[in-house]
Amino acid sequence: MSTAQKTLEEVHELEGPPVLVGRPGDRALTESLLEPVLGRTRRGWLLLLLALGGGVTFWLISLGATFAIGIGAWGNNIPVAWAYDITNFVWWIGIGHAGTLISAILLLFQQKWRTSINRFAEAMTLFAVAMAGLYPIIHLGRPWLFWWLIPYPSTLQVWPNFKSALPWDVFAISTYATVSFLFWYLGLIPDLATARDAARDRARRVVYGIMAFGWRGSARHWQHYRIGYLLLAGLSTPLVVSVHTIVSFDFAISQLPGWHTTIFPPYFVAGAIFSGFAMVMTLMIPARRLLGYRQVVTERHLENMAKVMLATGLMVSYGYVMEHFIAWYSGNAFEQFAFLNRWEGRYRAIWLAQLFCNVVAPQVFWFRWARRSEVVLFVVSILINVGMWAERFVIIAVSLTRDFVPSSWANYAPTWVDWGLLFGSISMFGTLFLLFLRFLPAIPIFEVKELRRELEHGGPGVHDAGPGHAVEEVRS
Amino acid sequence: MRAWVLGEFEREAALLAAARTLRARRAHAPERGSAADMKLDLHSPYPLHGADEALGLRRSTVPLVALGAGVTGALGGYLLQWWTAGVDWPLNVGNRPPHSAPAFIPVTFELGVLFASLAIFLGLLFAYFRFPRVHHPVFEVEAFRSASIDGLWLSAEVDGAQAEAIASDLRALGARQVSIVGEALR
Amino acid sequence: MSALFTPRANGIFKAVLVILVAGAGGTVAALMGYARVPYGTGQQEQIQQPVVFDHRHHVQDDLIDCRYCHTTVERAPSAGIPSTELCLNCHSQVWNKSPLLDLVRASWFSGQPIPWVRVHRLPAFVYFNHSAHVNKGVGCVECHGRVDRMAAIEQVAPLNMGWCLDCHRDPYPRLRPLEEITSMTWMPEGDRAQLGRELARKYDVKPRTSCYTCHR
Amino acid sequence: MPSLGLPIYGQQSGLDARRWRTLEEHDAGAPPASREFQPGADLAPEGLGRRSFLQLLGASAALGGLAACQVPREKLVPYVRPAAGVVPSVPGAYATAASDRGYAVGLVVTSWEGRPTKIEGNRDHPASLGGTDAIRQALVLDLYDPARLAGFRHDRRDLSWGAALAELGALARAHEKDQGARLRFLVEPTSSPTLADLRARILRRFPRARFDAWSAFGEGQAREGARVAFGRPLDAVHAVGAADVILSLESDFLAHDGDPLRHGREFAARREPANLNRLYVAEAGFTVTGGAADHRLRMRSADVLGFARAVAAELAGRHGLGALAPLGAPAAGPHAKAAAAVAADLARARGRSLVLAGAAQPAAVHALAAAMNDALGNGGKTVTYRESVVFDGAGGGVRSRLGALATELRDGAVDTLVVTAWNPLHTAPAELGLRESFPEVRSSIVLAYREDETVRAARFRLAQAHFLEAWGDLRARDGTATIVQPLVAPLVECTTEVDLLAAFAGVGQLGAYRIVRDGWRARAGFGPPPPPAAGREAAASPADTNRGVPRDPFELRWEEWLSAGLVREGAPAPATVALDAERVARAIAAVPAPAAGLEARVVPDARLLDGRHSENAWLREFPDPVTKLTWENAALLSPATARRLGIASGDEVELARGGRKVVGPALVVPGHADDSVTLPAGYGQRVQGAVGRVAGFDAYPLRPADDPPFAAGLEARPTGRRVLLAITQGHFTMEGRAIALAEDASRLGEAAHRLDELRGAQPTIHAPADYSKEEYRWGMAIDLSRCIGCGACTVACQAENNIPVVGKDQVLRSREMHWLRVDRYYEGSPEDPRSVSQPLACVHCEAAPCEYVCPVNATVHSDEGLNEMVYNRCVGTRYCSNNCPYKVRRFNYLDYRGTVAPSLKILQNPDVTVRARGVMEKCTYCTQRIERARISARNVGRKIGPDEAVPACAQACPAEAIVFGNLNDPASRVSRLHGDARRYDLLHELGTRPRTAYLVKVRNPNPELA
Repeated sequence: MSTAQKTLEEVHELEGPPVLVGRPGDRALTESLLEPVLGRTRRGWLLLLLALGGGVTFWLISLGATFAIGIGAWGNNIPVAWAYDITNFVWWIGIGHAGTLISAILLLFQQKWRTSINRFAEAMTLFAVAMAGLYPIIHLGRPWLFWWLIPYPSTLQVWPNFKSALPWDVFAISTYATVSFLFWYLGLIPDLATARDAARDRARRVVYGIMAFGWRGSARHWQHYRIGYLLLAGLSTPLVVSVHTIVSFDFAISQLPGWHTTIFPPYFVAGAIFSGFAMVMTLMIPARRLLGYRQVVTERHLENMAKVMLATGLMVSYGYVMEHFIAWYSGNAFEQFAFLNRWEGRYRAIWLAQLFCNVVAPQVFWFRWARRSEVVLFVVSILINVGMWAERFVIIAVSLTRDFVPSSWANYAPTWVDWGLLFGSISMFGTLFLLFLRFLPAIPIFEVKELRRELEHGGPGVHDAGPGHAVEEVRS
Repeated sequence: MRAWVLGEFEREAALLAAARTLRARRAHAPERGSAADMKLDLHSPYPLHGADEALGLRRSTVPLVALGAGVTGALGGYLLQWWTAGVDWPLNVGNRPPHSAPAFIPVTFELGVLFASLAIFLGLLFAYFRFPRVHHPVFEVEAFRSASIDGLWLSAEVDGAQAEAIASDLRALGARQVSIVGEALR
Repeated sequence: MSALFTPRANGIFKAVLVILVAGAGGTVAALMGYARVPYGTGQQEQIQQPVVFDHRHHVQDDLIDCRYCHTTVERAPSAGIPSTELCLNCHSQVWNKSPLLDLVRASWFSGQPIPWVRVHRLPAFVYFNHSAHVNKGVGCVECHGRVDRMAAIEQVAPLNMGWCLDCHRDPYPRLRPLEEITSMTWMPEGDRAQLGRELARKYDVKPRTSCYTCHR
Repeated sequence: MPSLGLPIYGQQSGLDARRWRTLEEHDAGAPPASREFQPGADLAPEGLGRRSFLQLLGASAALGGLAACQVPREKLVPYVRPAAGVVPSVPGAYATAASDRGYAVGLVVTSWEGRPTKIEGNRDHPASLGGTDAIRQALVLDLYDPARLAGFRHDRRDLSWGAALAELGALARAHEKDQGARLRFLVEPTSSPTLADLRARILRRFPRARFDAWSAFGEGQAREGARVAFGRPLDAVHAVGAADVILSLESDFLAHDGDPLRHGREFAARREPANLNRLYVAEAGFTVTGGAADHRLRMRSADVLGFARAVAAELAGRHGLGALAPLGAPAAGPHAKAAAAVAADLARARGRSLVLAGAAQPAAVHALAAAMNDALGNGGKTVTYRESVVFDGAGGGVRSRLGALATELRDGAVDTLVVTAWNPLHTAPAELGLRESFPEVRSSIVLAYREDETVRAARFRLAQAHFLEAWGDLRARDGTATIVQPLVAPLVECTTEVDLLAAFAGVGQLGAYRIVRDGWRARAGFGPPPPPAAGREAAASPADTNRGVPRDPFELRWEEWLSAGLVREGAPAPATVALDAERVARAIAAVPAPAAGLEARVVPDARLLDGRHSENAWLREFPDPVTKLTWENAALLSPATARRLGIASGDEVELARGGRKVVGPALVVPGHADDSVTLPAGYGQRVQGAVGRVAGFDAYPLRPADDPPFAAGLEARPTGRRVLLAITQGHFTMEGRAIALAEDASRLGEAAHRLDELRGAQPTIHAPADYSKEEYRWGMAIDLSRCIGCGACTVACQAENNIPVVGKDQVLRSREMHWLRVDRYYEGSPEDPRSVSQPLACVHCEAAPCEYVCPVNATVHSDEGLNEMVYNRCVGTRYCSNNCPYKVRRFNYLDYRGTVAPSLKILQNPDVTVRARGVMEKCTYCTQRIERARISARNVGRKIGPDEAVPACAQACPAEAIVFGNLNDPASRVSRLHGDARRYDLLHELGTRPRTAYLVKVRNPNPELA
């Protein structure tokens, strides 16, 4: 026993904490993971829901104002025709990238530690994309005509313009939303079946039964299921990259100084992952505490995610540097002015905030203690969320305030509706997430069971294994 | 009339072994009744390694479906853009050529992915799994609820006459509990 | 011990799925259809005019040329709705006691115009010019149909953008000699498209499909 | 309205207005009958009407923008009797004239079935030459103003015109016994021959009555100056085009003084490198003329005389113009060097030079200018003098105009005061005490267009007819007359000055039409008019006048006059003059030496003049040509002075002088003279409508009791409060970018090489589309050298294209909708900069960045290369605006159509779609005019002629700086300009290949002052 403890500590030293603490039996595991879903409603959950309800109301009022009054209810103007609307859109879409990334790419790379957090991240993706998907519609001057962006045989005999990046967006966003949903739901099916069978009251059983489509864990199904799931992951991986690339085209293909930048696609994708992981962290840390997922979402997960944030943060910083370098190197006066304007212009504060949040803050993750401290992780992840929003605002709105012809320069100031749509969408996002936590298994139960099997497979589990073994297991 | 024989096993190894044995018997010992049309299946809360081989399943065709759908989507996507922008009404848009391939890449790609994904999901649920199938004889057995929690089950769909024989086989192979669901019961 | 769902549940579930999908697709299809059928384009709308004016009688029996009443069709965007005075050019002599024409006479004496109901209705952002078409060989009948057979004027063409474009892209089968412009019955012998090409050359017909041709 | 019961030549449809007016009452919602013929004008998804006054007040009255979706079956309402000469859906054009400080500006007004919608200049009229200014363009809006006065009231009793006429008649008779000793008239200065006749008649009937003329910023000083110099009040007519060297002594002759439109045209013609003139401007405030100057010498208004004398002294001393010796005084101060250079320049150009004095300057300056012109031998060459055709009362300064009347009023010596001058209670100096004495007058009769302070105080108020509703006549400075003919029957019960004076002349029942017509019959030497009955008969039935030859031979002439808008008969010949240097010297000596300290200059506002246009929303939102300030006025001062006083732009300041205080925002204007504060008048009236109330402060209290309207002794201190000023241009320097280029004539040579980088073909992936095969390749050229930056084009565009007014609030959010803006850039030190004005609308790029980003193909290219914006396809992503490097696109952020009075709905140009909420819009090169020209040309199988398709901006431009035409026609002016050595493309490096080319502004500075 003592040796076991010792080895365990050694393992910690060498490899960091395990991806799964202890070896609970399948039934125990199922019960603990389904407790939030099948158990009683928690008071904290209710209070939180009520609190967010207020935000959602604000959101609905702002939406109402936007439709009734028109885009004029916002602070947008000429030249700043895009501001909070598109900023929020890009921000949410970016956040929406972590889910698929964690599920798909990490799955392809056989990263065991992804297992317990992927559903979580996917749900977040779905809700983020839902929030994002709203803006391309409501930002229209005549939103009731949004379907003109869809190619369908109309009596006007006019078609959308596929040379514009916006129809690309339409396809990218809708595809991304669809695929993310399919991926998420496919993963849910076996767990829905579990919920169906584990639930005590008939009502729950029926509902989950219907949602499970009659899954019965048949080996013949598992065979296709696994291959299909893997394929979806394989498809999502280029998809997730393409989506933010296309979003970045909205700006890259224009010729506005500050938008017209070839580095945008990789830089936007990195930024997306950056903000996405930050948001997962922001949601994971409290959830882990409240819902007792500590066992399956271990320090190992937090630490790895911190590493990813550090890496992507550095990529984003590199993007900032390159933007400036190219602006200088191009010798183009307009470009140069656009970037000087970030340092000296009216919106300097936002630019500096962006630098602090996205470049400086993540650097603490060089230190292990920071990577393992829930507090530090939580604070920094919040900072990154803010920073990434600022980045999009600086790129989109600030670039627009100062373009080619000085006579048309003008500044931008948001209205209460702008704020309502920002904070409101955050509340709505939170609400959806709370409902998800309450009614669907947030941790993929069957995958955890599989993981446990795999950990045991090469011999008995970590606890009663020699260090050598343990090292392998945990590394796998 | 058909019947389903269900047996729950303690350990994966036993389960897989049982499956192999039954298949082997079906192959070599026809004298034990016409079990040729026996349809074996395993039920577990998570995919079992070696189940495919134990049941002798052929390689899955899902990838082909995905590929087909993906290519269709991509092709369709490009044709749509080429025809609408280049043929049906070629407009002078900012002096760009009506049919400008580079601009058509994103939509082409997205549609490819979309079609492939839909094909996989819908294919799995409705073609491969034949869902929705919220009712299935195996659900008749209350104990079978464990199949999605921690139970390891073997189900054999056989002619009613064979049911008892298979059941005893399963017990012999170490099944913890065995039950028979006959069509009559449904 | 009984299962959660009865065997019938499978069937019901399938049925529901089918209905949902078909319903969604059907709605879209229906809407797109509606925009194309005469009912949707308002072609079958029956319109009550304040005065019972019968084009059949005036065109067929009296052989009055369209341009006698629609005076500005050759020189203005609008074909022109006849003034009360114009009606009375004849009806001060004929039918000058007919109760059918009470409103016309009333209008003349009171100075209150006759409020006819518009039948051919284009959106505000569409600028159709009669003279531009009539002077280039597009006959009345091409868009307004056999007015000489209409008791009450009805809309015979869908009047949607696609319909306009079809002709602007291929006007030839719809061109006619200027002297036949108001004829309801003119039919050339031989290939009309061929004749159309010659007329197009003769009248220098250059239909454009640039947006500003109709939208300003 | 007797006068209007009679027909107008070719205008019967106008008279039919009565018919559709009743229709309006009958069914206010429905558009007027004749509009129904307009496919473009009926109620439809894009809806109709705009400019909700709620919105003008900033309230977002756009809720329910989602409404207008259902198309009702609307009615087709034909005429009962066809209006001869009117083809429904085809606009007619009619000649008339508007008054500018009493003089005629010849106009041609577009009318749709009797609805005037657009005002343009009359090419043949000497004071217009086809051009117009922003104010003239905006006058048509007043016509439909739902807030205008209607009807006649006497002590709160509403009267019919008949009753009013009777009461006026009785009142007049009552004055006969004392020969009108207690009868006074206060009128606008006017050149109307008819009104002159009526005045004469009235004075014959009431020998002891008196007419005074008043407008706050008249030309009294100029005529007084002429009186000093030549012995009688003459009008100086300046041939700006004939002058090689021009010295303006604070004369804003390109925007306000003299015949600005004619000056502009002539001046512009001399700004082409071939035959450049040189302009020196000595002024305090930065004016349009100052912006066009080669040398702008900023000095307080009070110091202008000193400078002029310095120049005179130089001319006398160095250049042998001895005659000026007694008038000159040696140069002092900073401008000595300039004075010498100017003098040398003037002397070199004897007979080809010109000195002008500003209307605000005292008579002495005008006299001195006259003397200098005389000495330089400019008389008869660049300046001629004419007997003034304007009735100006006593003339001269405020005191000589109003002093007598004010005293009489104070002493209660006036029983009846007839006021047709605009709002004297607001504009007259408070020292005269009109505000106190006027209400005491037993019967005060005021003829006014809108409710104002004077109207409020009057016992008897008469609603005035808009000039597009009224019969009258006016003369131009050179004596050419124009008959003012109405285009539409009055929209409300109202009358005219002619009818009013006629009532006192005892011929009220005749009506303006008869009076004007008979007056001209007499002047043209025709026999006495036929008996009224016959005359009525002849005219009353449209048929007669239009079918066959009119019976009355005078008819022919009369019709000629009306259709041409010109009456050449009876124009006085130039006067021969002899200068009286003595009197000039005495006048100069009489002018007190300029006092030290901060100077207050109360000036007519560029948009509202003395305030009479205060309720005109187009003018309110029209950016001031210099400051680009909209909706309100501000105290304008130089950066140095602002620094000294611790004031920044937008600071609210309290300005005090002679015990009077006003509070308003300050605005720092580069190039303004130091120690001088310019205060545009006309704002902040005590009685205002919805538009006027929006913003602005009254500057009149700071105006000195007598002319000149400037004086030292102003105190300014910031109150600490801030005012948000709605300025349409945020940044006035070019940041070293090649945007609006200006070059000295001497350096034009090397500039050409640099220009080659700003024009011509560029490497591009996609071969440029080939338009050479097209019949037309529309293009525009804007010559910055000609452009004076007056902004007439902006308002012309607004009127032509149904561009909404959005209100101060929206302008503050930089959401103004003007398709065509005139940018202004400063070069050099902020203290004394030079400026360039650049009209900028959509330049119709051949490789348009806006197009490829539109997701729904709502903006694409036409076969002729126009960058088309299709409102009805636009979903409003605003991506096009983001990607437009020129930022010339405008977005309907709110439902700017609003819900407006029917009267305003019928102002819309039926040929242009009224844009809905959420739709992008921009300059279309006035495609509606192109298409109209195309169709009328093709209907008769010919090509569009050179001047057939002219956009509103090019048509209005007094300087002909904007030229539009077919680039595929090598002979067209625009083709030649595109090939000009000064041509360059804006933001050429972006490879957008704009169809609008710019021509570099040429400056001609004096090397001696370099």
